[in-house]
Amino acid sequence: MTAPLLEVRKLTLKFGGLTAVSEVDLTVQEGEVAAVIGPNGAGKTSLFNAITGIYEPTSGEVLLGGEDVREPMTRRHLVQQALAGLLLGTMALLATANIDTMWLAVVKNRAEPGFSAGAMAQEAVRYLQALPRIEPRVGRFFVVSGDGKTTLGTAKTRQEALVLRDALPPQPAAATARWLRLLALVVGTAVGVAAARAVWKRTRRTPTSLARRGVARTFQNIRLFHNMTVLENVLVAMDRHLGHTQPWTHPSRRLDTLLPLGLLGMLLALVATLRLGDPAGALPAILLGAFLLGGIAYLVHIGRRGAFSQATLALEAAASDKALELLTFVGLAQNANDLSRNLPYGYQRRLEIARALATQPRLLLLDEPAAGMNPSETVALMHLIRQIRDRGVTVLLIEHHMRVVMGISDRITVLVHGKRIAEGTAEEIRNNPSVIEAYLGTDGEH
Amino acid sequence: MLNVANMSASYGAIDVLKGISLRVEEGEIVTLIGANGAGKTTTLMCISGLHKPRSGQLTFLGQDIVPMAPHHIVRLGLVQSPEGRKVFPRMTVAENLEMGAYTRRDPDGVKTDYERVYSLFPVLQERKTQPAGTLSGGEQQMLAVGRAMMAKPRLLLLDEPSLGLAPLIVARIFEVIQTLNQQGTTVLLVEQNARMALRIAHRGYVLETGTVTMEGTGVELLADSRVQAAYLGE
Amino acid sequence: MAALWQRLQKQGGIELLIRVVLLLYPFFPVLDWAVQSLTGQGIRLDRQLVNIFIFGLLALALNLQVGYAGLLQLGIAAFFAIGAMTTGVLTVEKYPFQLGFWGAILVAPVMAGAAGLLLGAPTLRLRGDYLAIVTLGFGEVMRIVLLNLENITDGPRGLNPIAEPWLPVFVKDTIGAEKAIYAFALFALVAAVVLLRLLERSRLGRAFVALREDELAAACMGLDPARIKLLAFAGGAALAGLAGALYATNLTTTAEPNTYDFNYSVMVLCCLIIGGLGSLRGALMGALLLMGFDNVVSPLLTRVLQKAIGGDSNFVMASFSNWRWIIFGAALVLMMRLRPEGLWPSRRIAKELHEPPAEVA
Amino acid sequence: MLDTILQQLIIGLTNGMVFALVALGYTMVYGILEFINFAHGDVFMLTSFLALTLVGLFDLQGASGASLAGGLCLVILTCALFGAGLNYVIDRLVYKPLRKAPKLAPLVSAIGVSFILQNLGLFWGGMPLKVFGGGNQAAAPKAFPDILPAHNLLGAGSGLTLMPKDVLVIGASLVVMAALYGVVRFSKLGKAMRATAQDPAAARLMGIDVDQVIGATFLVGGGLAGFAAVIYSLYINTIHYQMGYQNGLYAFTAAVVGGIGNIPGAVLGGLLLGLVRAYSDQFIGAQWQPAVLFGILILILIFRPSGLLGSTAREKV
Repeated sequence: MTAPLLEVRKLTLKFGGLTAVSEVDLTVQEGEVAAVIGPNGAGKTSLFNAITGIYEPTSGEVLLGGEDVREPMTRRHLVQQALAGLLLGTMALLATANIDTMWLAVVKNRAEPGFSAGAMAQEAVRYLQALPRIEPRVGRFFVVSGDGKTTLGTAKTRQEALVLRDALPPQPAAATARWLRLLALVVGTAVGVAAARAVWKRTRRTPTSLARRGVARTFQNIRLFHNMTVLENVLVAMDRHLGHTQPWTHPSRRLDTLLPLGLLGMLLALVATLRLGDPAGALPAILLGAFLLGGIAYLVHIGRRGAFSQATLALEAAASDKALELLTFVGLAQNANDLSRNLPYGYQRRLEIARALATQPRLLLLDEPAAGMNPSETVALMHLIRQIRDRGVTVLLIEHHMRVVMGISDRITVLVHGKRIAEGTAEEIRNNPSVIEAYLGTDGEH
Repeated sequence: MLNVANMSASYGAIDVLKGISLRVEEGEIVTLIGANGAGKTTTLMCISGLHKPRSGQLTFLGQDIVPMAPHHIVRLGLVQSPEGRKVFPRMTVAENLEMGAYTRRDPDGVKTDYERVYSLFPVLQERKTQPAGTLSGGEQQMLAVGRAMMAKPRLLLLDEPSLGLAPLIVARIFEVIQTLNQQGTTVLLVEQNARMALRIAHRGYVLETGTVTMEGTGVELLADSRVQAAYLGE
Repeated sequence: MAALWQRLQKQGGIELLIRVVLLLYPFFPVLDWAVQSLTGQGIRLDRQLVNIFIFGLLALALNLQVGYAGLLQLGIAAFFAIGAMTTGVLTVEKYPFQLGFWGAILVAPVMAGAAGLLLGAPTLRLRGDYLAIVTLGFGEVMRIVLLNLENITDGPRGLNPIAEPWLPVFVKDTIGAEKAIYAFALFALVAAVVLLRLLERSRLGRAFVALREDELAAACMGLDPARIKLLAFAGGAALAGLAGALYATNLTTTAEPNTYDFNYSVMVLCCLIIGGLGSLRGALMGALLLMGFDNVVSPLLTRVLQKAIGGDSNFVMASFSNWRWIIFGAALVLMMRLRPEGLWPSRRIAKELHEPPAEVA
Repeated sequence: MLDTILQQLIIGLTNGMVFALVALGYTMVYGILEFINFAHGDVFMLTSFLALTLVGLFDLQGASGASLAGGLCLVILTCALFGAGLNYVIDRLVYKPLRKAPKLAPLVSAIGVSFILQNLGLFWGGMPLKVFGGGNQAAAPKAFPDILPAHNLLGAGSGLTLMPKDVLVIGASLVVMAALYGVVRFSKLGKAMRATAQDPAAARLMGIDVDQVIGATFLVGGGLAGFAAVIYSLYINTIHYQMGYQNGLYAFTAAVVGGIGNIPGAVLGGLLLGLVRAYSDQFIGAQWQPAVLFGILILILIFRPSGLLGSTAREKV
């Protein structure tokens, strides 16, 4: 048997001293509609937030298709962490070694005889090892001890200073400086790696990474992009599937504005040069004038037309078609160009569903989709959820509306006070005595 | 006592309340039930002055409270215990209760009210010096109700007191509400748990997408087939 | 008068005027050149204009970070300084690199962008106002570091002389280095405007809007907020680095590190706020307004003030340039109170700023 | 070596006290309004100019005994009141109308106010008063007279120096902080402040006039900044119209390191920063001071984003 699409194992969420979710297990099989029900504040939304990577669970696991949803440590992360360590280590080294005098001993020293990268590198290594160095100052070359504290001699030219330096006996005083630099390098590297690891740990499970693994959701208190149009809302969610193109490569077709302006530039430059009585300068002036005006005209042109490459335009067009298809699916096609904030409440809920579907999810989490809907809208919603399932998307929903839950769910989990108290089909749940007592109501009005 | 007439409210462009009317008489328990997003919490926010209605009248004891700041409204004796408890997590239980009595100027009365709260909720006395954030959900809800009681309310607004609580604790809270009512506090109760709420309420209103669709006594509403279908899980 | 103004505005007269002025820009050096050859006296307008172009470029860089990506950045001067310093180190005669103008122009943005990347990578995940303080601190650190690394940056003296723009000999002989920097700055500015406009309309632009509106929802849709913000941050830093390189070249020195202080950063922010956050023409107009104030209005008013006060011209309040921070400060306060979207806003951002904080309970 | 370490401890503690006092103003405002009051450092700066003016007016330089003590108390009192009043007025005029605006608006306004105050400091320093050197060099740093007796309390021969002003800074700061702690912990207003910071909406429902509480917070924060300004000026002996910005930056860093919104955190952060600053000046070099402090800020934010004593807040979804 294949692994279930979503498996939550012993998930616990604590905020401060309060336990919102306590050791909850939840399994959702591919292709079903599952529901989580329970009184308000039972931890349902917290559970959703943990599944979608918004909250980091206190303990427990979330598996998607049998795999832990946390990003594993890959080579890329290792390289990143190593780089961060190297960077901070180098910075610490340069700070303790005093990059300012290092520059004096390496770059300024080398400036006079001419630039040689190899020699500079050699000089830099010597400096970092705290060996005696040469510093050019006020017209003379000073030979300075490795820790920079004592002057060991001076010379008029660099060559003489070199001879002086190489004749020196070993300098034991520099040992401390060397050790200090090594220490700085090691500590810096360690802190850098630790910092990178800390950041990585915090970002192993993010809403982004979960969305990219095929988990999409809607929100209890609708969170649309209110100042974007309905279509744009959907397009944002499709972003990841648009493929990679450069947004500003130009089809380089229309040169209509470019030519006349380039010509105008040439003409003006020509007139100017002739008026000045220097015909010899005419050619460069013309060239420059043409370049300037033509170039600017070209830029203005692409800026005005929005010069995206054919490939990009095609992609955008395809995406728009796809988005419109989704909008038609949820019944909002006629509102595609309205601002989403101006949509009525029920439409906003449906737009949220369309937006979530646009990320091409395997699992769709709906947080109280029927909230605030009237009975006929609710019926339409149930129909829509069934259609979504038929498209091959597994649905997990939180809902209070019992008719919706009982009508469409293949499996229901009941959460009360952060704990799972029951799981089963609608029929089983309806007749489960503990569910009736804790949530549906105890007495016999029915 | 409290009269809400034709009140509308919105967040930005979204209309949440579309002209609701309701009233609460002295000594009653009135409940407001409805689905999530129907506008129940917004109604309470408007009454206690946290959100200003776009139109409509709000009078409490004959005074127009629409232009009043929340702290003035509290001084009139209209006190709300908010949804999700909202106790001050890093203050102790005793300090939380003290905050409830913030507007009061009668130290003796406050002292007797402490006694009253502690006798109703003995667990709060045990946890007096503990930060409220470390209490369990049920204890926090008791603290929230107790805190509201400290303000000596004439009308107590309770927003979802059963939210996220185990059934036994919910039963306890509802008991307390009834006790309070018998001791002379009028209560406006907003609830998801419609059955419990209607059972203790004298009258009830049903709110759907920003409008009052039904009203009647608790018993009437409990027996209504539409209410049963929509809110009682049948 | 007011009626005329209104009518002009309605018919897009202002727009037209702005466009005409913009179209004239490429001709200023030619004009100056012509006037000078004819009358023997230059009008020297181009020098001021180069500064405006560079400042405009800087404003666009900050706009990319603050306006598009919504990152409150208070240390743009640091990246500007990195650009200028890189240009200095890579071109002055006393160092062995001597890459010349074109080399520096290529390397400076890379260095500044890398600095942006390094600063942004660990900090962009922070809350917005923490980022403000981190960038502010970075600006301060950069200034002090540049002052202290005296062997490298020449401290308060600044590195100079910085190489003139290298041009083919025959072009150089004709138009001179000054005009070349004018041409290049103008070109860079137009190019930046065009690229940013394209960016606005591209997928990335859409992602920026989504991120500003609701970061969490955007993340749940698979956008990577950290990455997108980092892109904007590093891009803005690189653009600021380019502006810095041009600035140093135009000035022929890297200037005193104290030039690149917090006040400078805030001045750039000021011109975005006045012009309109997220709006390209707003940024440009803001730059024009501020530079105009500093270079034209301020000296003029100082003269008037001193005439009015008479005698003691040493008195602080007699020099109008001493009033500039009161004026900028008041401008920021008043703009936030009366017209938070700026004078020439982008339509979308104006709407975002006028929306009451969401959070429907 | 031990002497150096102990000496730096004294310097670090005194500096840290000043940071902590200013940081408290930042942290209290942030705790309630969640915005960085950029102008706070400049309230501090402007008050130090008032202190210098008053020292000149009362002719405290060279005074001793009772007249010095009395004069000093008067200066401190006036300055604390001035700082409090100024902060309060700024809040009412500038920030209050922006309470419901997007977060950027008060922040940018605060930067604007900061610049206005800085410019006012420039003008103030240009006033033709003797203490300002006649006012010819408005932008130059001003010498603040060393009015406290300058002798080593540990005896002239000791390797350590502990001056009366060190004792004054540490002692007075401790008294003020203890008083603040008492007020916030036990008074009705203090409790209202904490309640408002933890949950403004719930505080409103309790009948707390949140606007009044915010005003009181600005008053207290400004008073602390005013007090800190006198202490700082007496200790450092130089004031400058741009010092508010840098000290404000350090103080804010201290507040963030300690956990913003957290009052003991601000004190802890201030002391920590003061000590780090003192030791880094001694062992790394004063020119690297901002870089070191800034590096610490970034590291703390990476490893503990909510500061040393801060609690993690979660976004409600």
